[in-house]
Amino acid sequence: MTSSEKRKVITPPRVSIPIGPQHPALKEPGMFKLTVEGERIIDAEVNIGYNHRGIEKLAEQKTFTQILYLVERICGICSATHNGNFAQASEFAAEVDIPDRAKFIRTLTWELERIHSHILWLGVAFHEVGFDTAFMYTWRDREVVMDMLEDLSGNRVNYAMNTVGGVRRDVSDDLKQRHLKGLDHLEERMEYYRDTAIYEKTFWDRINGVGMLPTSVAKSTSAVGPTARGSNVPVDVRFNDPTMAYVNLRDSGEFDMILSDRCDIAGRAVVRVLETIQSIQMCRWLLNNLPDGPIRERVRPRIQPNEVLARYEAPRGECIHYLITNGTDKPDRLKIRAPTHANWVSMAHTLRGGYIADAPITLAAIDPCFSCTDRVAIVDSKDESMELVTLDTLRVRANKWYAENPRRVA
Amino acid sequence: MMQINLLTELVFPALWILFFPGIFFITFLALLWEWMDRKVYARLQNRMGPLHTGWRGILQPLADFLKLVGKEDLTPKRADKRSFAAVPVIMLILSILLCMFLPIVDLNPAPGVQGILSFEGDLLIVLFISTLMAILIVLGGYFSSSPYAQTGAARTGMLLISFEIPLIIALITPAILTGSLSISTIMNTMLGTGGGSGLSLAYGWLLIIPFIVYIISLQAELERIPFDVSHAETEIVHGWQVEYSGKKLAMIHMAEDILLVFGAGMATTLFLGGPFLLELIPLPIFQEFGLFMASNWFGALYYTLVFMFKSALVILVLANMRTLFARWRIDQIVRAGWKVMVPIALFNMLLIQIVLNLVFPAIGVV
Amino acid sequence: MMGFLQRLINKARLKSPYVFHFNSGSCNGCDIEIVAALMPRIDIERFGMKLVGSPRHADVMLVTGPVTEQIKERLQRIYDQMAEPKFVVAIGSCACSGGVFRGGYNVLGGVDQAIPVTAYIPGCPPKPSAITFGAYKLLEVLAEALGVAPPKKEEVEKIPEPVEVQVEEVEA
Amino acid sequence: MPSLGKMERELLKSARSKQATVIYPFTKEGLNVPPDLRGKWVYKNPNNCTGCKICERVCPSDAIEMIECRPEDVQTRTGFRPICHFDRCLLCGQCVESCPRDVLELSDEFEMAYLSRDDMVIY
Amino acid sequence: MSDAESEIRPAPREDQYKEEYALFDSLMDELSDYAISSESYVHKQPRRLFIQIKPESIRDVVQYMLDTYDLWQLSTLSGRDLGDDLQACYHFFFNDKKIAITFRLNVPREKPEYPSITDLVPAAEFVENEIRELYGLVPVGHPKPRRCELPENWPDNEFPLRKDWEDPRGLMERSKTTGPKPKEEL
Repeated sequence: MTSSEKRKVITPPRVSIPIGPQHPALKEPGMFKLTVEGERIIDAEVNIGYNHRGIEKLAEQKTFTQILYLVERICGICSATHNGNFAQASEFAAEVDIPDRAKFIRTLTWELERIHSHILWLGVAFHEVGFDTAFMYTWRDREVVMDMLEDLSGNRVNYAMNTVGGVRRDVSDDLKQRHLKGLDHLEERMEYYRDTAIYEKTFWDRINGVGMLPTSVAKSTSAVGPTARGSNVPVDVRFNDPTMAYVNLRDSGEFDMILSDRCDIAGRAVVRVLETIQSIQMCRWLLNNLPDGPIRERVRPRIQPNEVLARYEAPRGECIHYLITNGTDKPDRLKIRAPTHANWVSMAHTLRGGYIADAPITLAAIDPCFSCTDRVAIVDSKDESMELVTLDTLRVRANKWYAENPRRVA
Repeated sequence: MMQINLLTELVFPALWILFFPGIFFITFLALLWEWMDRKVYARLQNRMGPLHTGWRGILQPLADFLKLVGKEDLTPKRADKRSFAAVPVIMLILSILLCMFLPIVDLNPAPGVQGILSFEGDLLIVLFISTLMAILIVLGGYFSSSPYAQTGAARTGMLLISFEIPLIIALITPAILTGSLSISTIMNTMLGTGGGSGLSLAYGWLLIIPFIVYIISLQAELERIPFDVSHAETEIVHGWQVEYSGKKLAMIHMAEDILLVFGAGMATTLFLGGPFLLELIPLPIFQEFGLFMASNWFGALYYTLVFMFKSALVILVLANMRTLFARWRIDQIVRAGWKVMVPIALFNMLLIQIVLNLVFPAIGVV
Repeated sequence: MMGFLQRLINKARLKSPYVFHFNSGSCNGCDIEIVAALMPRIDIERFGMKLVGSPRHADVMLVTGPVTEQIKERLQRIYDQMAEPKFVVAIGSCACSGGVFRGGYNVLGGVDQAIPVTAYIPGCPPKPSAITFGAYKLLEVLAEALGVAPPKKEEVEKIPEPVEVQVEEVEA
Repeated sequence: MPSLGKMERELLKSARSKQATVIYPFTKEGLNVPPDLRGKWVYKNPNNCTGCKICERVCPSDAIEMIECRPEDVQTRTGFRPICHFDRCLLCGQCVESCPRDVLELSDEFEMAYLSRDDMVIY
Repeated sequence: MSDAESEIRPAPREDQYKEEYALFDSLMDELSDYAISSESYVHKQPRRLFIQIKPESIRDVVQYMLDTYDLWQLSTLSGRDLGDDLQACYHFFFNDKKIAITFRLNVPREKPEYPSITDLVPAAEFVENEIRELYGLVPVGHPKPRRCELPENWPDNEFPLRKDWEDPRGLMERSKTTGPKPKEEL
């Protein structure tokens, strides 16, 4: 060191790390390119589209009844979301008012689905940080709500409960009693998770102060769902733009939007757990106040020309179906915006500045659902773009190495 | 004369090394412990674990091992092929070698037991080899030249620098107490069996802190939850072993299981009194019993069972730890290592020195 | 001797199939049900099955979803990465034939359009127990092919009832 | 407050209590299979069938195909009868609901696994 | 769908739609330079406004709304093929007023370009890329235009969601398989 000019500032090499598209942390194909300096993430890019199935095009060739089952298969976790939301969109378009009992049963399905989805998320969050025991427990308790849904609809996942003009299955008294019992059990378990499980220190250390999403950023990136509510942004379609029995639930005055001002993953976790308990109470209220009457109204297969924007608060956030009908039994255009899609931009923000090790839990914190998103999503062009940054030749080789095909030594 | 020598100096030791407390027995224990670990893990998670393979799935680890042996062995194109293949072999050999130092049972009719390999200073060799294992893991990760494997290797390195030190300090504590660097001498001295004077119970409580430090560091050394960052499945797939398959993977799994045997065995040997149970009670009749056992053939059986029992207890604790926690981030682990474990271990050393040199002479404990 | 070893290994193969899960554009329902099969209710680990994250460690690949154009190459590459002997199970209607996505411009329609498939488990999605049943059936078929006995029922019946039920049961 | 080992009590509790596991392929107790499960497709009442093709039309995934009645089948009025390509079936139950004469049914059988797609056509 | 007129189902001016009409009237006043009032209306479904604007004025409108009303939730952007024109609909949601508002703009099919709003509303990044991919509607000035969405081998000038998109390679028939592909073709 003779002169100060010769001194070099040593910065860690910038390396581009791909996560996915096939990765154990992601149960679905999606790809995230993280640019890292040492262990810190300095940039994140989302590349999805491995799941693009062209549902919007398919929808234009099917009748309304068939689309109900098609949109149900957009996402296996929020199937009642899309199914019910499309059903209500077609009802709005046909300008029919469905019976109250149908509204209640549809809302009940939605809320049960929210319970199962949030418990699932909690389990996945535990899994992402290697807390497999709590993962097992949450999923064991999730079986209770799965059983309830199976009891109600005849299938564990794709419920096919809704039809244009009402619901397909009724709630008998027996079923109601079984559901009330199951709800009691679930509430007890969820209180345990609320009070104990998420405060296990090793878990809490991984979610506390990680993946910060300040309120202003959450607003400017239009985050939705628990992601936004965990950052103290009051976005909840159930209370802002209620449809179906949510009007009655809101008028009952017993329920209010759940917000947290923590702005980190812990905030999102707490919001989800509390929302699960709220949903359990909502289900109980719905079951206890279930009105009598028919469960469906006949709607003619051809729906008059109309355009409607149906919104519903899915477990992950706001789900939008923009339906344009043209007087035939097939829609002119169906645009679906799944909640995860609205959260990508905010998620890229939460990843920046964090550790690589936190990437899976941060990704999971928005409860990403690629299958929801990918009818509309983004795809990376070529593997070449992986070369964008790097100094360390070994690491470059390692990154490109995954592009080799085939990789077997004969 | 030559004939007898051949038998006692060649055949018996060979059998000794190959079968009874040697490779065969160690492998058996390794499979047993893995089964137990998995069963306890499953049971605490309110499920069953392996069930349809043998009695309650007891043959499951063996089935896994055999299946992996029978599978196709792939080598990634980009990997450094020879080193890539060498790592699992060296790992397996070294882990078996480590277990050779465990005093379980021996042919010597005198009181006290010795390992198959046992000499003054073997504790240092053991510490050296156990550090070498971590370095092997790092090498294995780098030789497979996959980003996940390299990240896993880097994390293993971080783990090594943060938890190797408390581990070593914890293991050195009994050596300080007894003034010996031979594993079997330490154990026998502490019990008063190996011809030494024996440590009274007044010394026993001094081992509690190092025991806890050892168990936690062992969990880190074995890369189990909450320290499983180097093969965290949701973060970096299988970490450093992601590219291994077939026989190599079988060897790696076996080496990991054998390390479990070794870890539990060291805890048993240095902190829990080794293969002795009743002799620990300082009454003349039990001392007689100890002498009787040491001079009889079924003493070997007794020693083995006691050793297995105590190791099983350690495995239970380890399995419970694995169930109880989430995985820590690497920086949190390093922080825990340097800010908590190392100070505790050092404080314990200080405490022992004070107690041995100031307190005991003052109150008259020998 | 070699024959004996081979038989032993064949038997071991049946007892410890490591599964690897690949989503080729599915709706997530099947994926969640596969994970649910690992959970306490069904606990597929009873058969020695383990969900592994790397195709190199796996024996059986569970594929869900109609194969989209984008994922096809990945699927084939991952299939090549698996070590022999390997099996592919198509789970769910979409993986069997394309299901409701037949006629989509970006869908190949069924896993068997990209890689060879050993077994099909229909259902939308199949229940976790149905997945277990499918896996068990696959094991039986393999056992027949390899000339060894499948997992037996007798082994199960020996298991005594779990002791003392002090805490309330899990099922509501 | 967050602290280490919060769940230890729960662990010991579940270790003592009954496992949640159902030993499934050998027993079905505890699976809670509801009677009106949407399971395997069945051509239940062939005598009622008129071969009107409504089920084929409503099926969202073209799983139902109308074939000409084979000699061993019950002959319908139009001479066609439905078969189900079960590899495409979504188990949604729309065909059952749309059928005017209660011909079809989704049974509660859910154990299905096939080795070839040819086996998956249900007659 | 040829006649877009028939889809317009305005709500009657009744008490039920008081808030909607209040906002609608004030907006039509304030945005009179940009909006086309003949195609803007309050929908019969509660809390829905549809406002047709001139394509080049989208940035001004959004800027005005952001400044005046603190409009921050972009719900989505949907495209539509009207035959001669392509339509882009920006769906916003007012969280304070609890009203969903849709700004629509028609762009001629020959030159489907309009200004991007991604720099004003960061949330529009993904949806604008997506509409470019599926409809060929180009938001000019998008900060991160990427080849997105469709498979890598998809040609540049084919937009699958346009009504006149024909299936040149038989892709839609391809997926209607009835049996496994023969081994040699895999």
